[in-house]
Amino acid sequence: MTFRVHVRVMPRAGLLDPQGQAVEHALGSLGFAGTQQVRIGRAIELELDAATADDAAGRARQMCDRLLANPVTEDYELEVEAR
Amino acid sequence: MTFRVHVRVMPRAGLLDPQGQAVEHALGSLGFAGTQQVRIGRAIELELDAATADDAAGRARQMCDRLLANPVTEDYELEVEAR
Amino acid sequence: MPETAEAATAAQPFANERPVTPEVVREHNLNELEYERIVAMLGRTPTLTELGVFSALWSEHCSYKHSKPILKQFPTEGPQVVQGPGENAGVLRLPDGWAVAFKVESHNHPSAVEPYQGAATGVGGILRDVFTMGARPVAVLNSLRFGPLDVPRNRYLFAGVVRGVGDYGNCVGVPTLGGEVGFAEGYTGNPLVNAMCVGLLREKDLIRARAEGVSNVLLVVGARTGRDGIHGASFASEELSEKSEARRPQVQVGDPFTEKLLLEASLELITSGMIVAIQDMGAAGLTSSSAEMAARGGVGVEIDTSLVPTREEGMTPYEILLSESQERMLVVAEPARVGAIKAICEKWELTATPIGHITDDGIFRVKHAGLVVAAIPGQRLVEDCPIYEPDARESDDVRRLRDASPPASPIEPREALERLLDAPNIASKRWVYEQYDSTVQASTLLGPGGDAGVIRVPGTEFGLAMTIDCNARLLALDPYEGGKAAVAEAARNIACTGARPLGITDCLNFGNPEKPEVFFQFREACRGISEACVAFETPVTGGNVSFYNESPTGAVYPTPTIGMVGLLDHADRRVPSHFASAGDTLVVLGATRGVLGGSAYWAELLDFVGGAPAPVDLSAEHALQELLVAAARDRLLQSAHDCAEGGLAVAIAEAAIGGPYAAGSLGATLDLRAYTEGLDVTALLFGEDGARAVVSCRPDALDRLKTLAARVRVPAFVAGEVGEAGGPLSIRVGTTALEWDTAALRRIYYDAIPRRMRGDADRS
Amino acid sequence: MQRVAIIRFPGSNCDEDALRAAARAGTDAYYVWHRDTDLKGADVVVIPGGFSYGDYLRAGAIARFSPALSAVQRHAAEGGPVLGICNGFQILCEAHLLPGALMRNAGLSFVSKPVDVTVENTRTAFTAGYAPGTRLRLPVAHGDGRFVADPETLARLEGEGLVVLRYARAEDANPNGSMHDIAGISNPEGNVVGIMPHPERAAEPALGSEDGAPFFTAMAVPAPTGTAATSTAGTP
Ligand SMILES: Nc1ncnc2c1ncn2[C@@H]1O[C@H](COP(=O)(O)OP(=O)(O)O)[C@@H](O)[C@H]1O
Ligand SMILES: [Mg+2]
Repeated sequence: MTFRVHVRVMPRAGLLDPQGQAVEHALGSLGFAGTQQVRIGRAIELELDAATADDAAGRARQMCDRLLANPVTEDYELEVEAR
Repeated sequence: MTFRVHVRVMPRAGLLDPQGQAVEHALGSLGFAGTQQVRIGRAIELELDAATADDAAGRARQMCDRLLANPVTEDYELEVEAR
Repeated sequence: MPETAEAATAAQPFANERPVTPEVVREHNLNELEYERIVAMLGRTPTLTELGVFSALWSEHCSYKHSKPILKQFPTEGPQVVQGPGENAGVLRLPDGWAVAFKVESHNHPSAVEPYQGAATGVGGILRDVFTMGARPVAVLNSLRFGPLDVPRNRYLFAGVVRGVGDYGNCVGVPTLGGEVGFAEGYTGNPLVNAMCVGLLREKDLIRARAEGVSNVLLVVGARTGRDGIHGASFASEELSEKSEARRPQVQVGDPFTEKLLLEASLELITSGMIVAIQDMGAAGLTSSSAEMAARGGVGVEIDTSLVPTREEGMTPYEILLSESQERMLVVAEPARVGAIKAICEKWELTATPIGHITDDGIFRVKHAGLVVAAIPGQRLVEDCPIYEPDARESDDVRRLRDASPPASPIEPREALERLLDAPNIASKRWVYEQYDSTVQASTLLGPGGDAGVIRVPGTEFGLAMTIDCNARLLALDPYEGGKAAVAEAARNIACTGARPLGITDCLNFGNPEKPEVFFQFREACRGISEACVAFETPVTGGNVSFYNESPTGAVYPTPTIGMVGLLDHADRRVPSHFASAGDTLVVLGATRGVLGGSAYWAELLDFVGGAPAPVDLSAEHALQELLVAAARDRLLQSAHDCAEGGLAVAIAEAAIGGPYAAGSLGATLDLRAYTEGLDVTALLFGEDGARAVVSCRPDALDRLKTLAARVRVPAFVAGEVGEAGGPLSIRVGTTALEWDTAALRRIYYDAIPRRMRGDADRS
Repeated sequence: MQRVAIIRFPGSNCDEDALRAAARAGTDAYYVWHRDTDLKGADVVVIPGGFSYGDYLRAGAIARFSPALSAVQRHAAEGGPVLGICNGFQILCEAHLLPGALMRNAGLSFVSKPVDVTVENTRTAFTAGYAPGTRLRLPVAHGDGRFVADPETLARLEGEGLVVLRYARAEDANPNGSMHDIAGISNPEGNVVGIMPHPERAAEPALGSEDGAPFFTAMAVPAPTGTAATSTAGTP
């Protein structure tokens, strides 16, 4: 079966996120007052074949641990969707 | 009420995504055979105050249209979560 | 081989393609005359695929249909010319068997729609133009124009373009050695993005994009073909309007990483001698590259679009032929070499795919999985586009403006200089060039921030200087004098470093040529450029015409940017632009008459663009160039900076302010009372006569400098001396003594653009 | 002559500059392609700057998996000197040969300019030619140069004197927001060094500066005890 995986890789809490800050500031001056806690990371989408959704999630987690996220600076979350 | 919004901004279908290509290739050579359709975009998280979830989504959509996503090259999706 | 002429040019519609109706013809930007010529040429109605092919090759961008006769007047010959116009880049001879390939291209319309990708792919395209000649890119430059920075959208475009230019060149690893940025109302809806590339090659390794040898194979090398930028060439050949938003072709996305691989693979293919010809797939992609290579070689081609590797399924031959996907090359080679070529490409992680071959029937033939979808006489396809010579008439408004002058309004000179240094047109462009890697390749001798960039050529004595320039305000008022002035400024910038100007490439950015006042500007500007190039012995080696730079708010200023390269016989004798040490003698070279027409003083401080620009004295310019080169050769100069926008006062102030990474400014004391007696202070300080430079020398070199100046009849006025670090700038003129704090001027000059860019950018 | 292997990845673009500087310093410098696993008897390894794999995903993230890098890892484990410059530094961090990570510059823009740095640790395989505290002016050119590490790692780097180059603090020279103004670090043994500035662009008089040359002259000197670097190691 083919699964679609959505990965969200975010800068670890506590680390400076200059991009998030810049966007927060820009949103403020565009008139979106009260927007807070803006953080910017990477969204990764991919498709893979696996027997079950759990299997797919396991494979995807391995990909994140090895390549897609940097354990020193980033956390990730993922969602699996059957296609 | 405060809502947390997750935005996923992805390169528009059909547009070249060199980053996704490179990662797909790298995953292949790391032994994750059969991974396909890798695409890489931005994940944005933010918090805002709004009366209802719909309100929050509407505001967030405006933010995307004006700043967070590039209408020429990107599509976005968003999810709203009460805090 | 087909038996008869008709059979040779028979073609069938592909799958469910739309029939060719007058409406479809119009959509393809072809007029009635052009369409009739197509039907006559084919002896039948074209297929949609063929119509697409014609529309691309007969677009202004590819056919030069409004500019060809005018461009013919350019001087293109000289002992230094190895390759003049007509190839992917021009090539000039250097010492020791070396040669320089260089070219400039516009990417205006794509950048107006998507500034980041538009600018990035502009850089990608110009790099390919240079390395397809067998040259390794050693420098890039860029010339940019935007609307004023107080408009948020202009800041958005400016920031996006600069990031795009930077990211692409930085990743490929080619240093940005210089450029220019200008701001004026007319560019608001239509920014200009011109990118120039300079490459080095051994003259013997030069390769031309000429398909030869019947049954030789055509290969596509590099990226897969997607639906990007279909009809980019014809898009570049219309005015921007609301409609173009909708008609907007799929945006081209640059992949500088693949470009770097393509660069290495191409150079390896060329030096290995394994290929016959190579051309990049630029505007109009596979269509123009294959048709133009075949026409140059006087042969036919046959390609099968179903063999082209695509990024998406179900692409039609029409789409494959017209796609402008980036980072692709078309290569011609003998069949026996295909295996070896694939191996080289594979090493660089690229694919090389045979898609067709050369034929002897002169037909440009396209098949898709065997079905012939286009068959057009190749030579005529490339060369038979109708040529137009539109009416030319100077606009009355411009004529009136030239005679006008601003209302007298006293601005104190002290304040005037400060405000000029704060004007984004004059202020330091450090905010821009710090985003560009200017030192990769470890050969940069003078980076951005001075008059011209200079690199060394490792293993040789000599260096190469380069610049790109155009003062469009002068052209708006007087295109002929302005055209001369653009070349003169470029040459002055080159000569200030001590290099001898060798030749130019140009990027002619104008409005809609079908409007008489625009065509007048174009014709006159080209006349001016030609005359200046003849006078300086700097032939035109190539360039690019970009018309239709108009938006609902009007046409851009006529902006023919001039890219120039020069040769420094001894790279170590290069001359910097900024004052070097206290006690050096200051000399003003050239004569000042104090012409304020078209000046920055009037435009920036009085908001008045008008008056007649100073006529360009080509022999005085040439003499000044000779003097600067000779003085540098004899090691007489400590610094040299040309006078351009803002006149003498700005030139002196810039030299005193110091380079971006200097510890600080140096003071200077000048007495100009005897220089131009009787001249009004404002005219003397801020007038913009050409053929001038401010130089400094060691006191003991002054006599020799004066002797050299006398020999070429350049006025050399000993004006004063360089002062201490952080000291004041004092100038005595007429009956007044003026003084500025150079540390304060330095802050103004370097903070002017960052200060404005701290404001938010907004896309809408 | 000391053999210096310059590792080339697809997308490397300071490889020639590094080779030229190393050769000029009197070494036998040559390229090793990223697919090779044989360093061909290298005494010293240089991972040059550039945009390996386009810097896609994260700078250095993909390059660290290349075959040549496994060979570099072995070389480093045996005490062989390894210098990573710019993208090379990023690769060394991604490969965990050095701690921490290099993130997007705080100013969010690519920064290309000369910066002033001080040499803080002269007990490495590449900085022995400098006097401690020497002030250098070297070009930087990067978009992802902000050094980041967790507090314990930072404390260890500082405590053990493993910071090799630091942006001159007094002048506000930090171009990227790096923690502790760190511009370069080494491993405890001193044989693996990563730096963001480009010494190869300031290594000969013709370029107007030789401030970076000692990094390369150090490569020309054979390690005294056979195995490289052990004698220059700091506190383990
Ligand atoms: N877009 C740019 N890219 C790189 N360098 C630039 C750019 N714009 C200006 N510069 C550099 O800033 C300096 C001043 O440029 P400019 O204002 O055109 O001066 P000039 O009038 O002397 O030609 C030059 O060294 C130029 O190369
Ligand atoms: Mg200029």
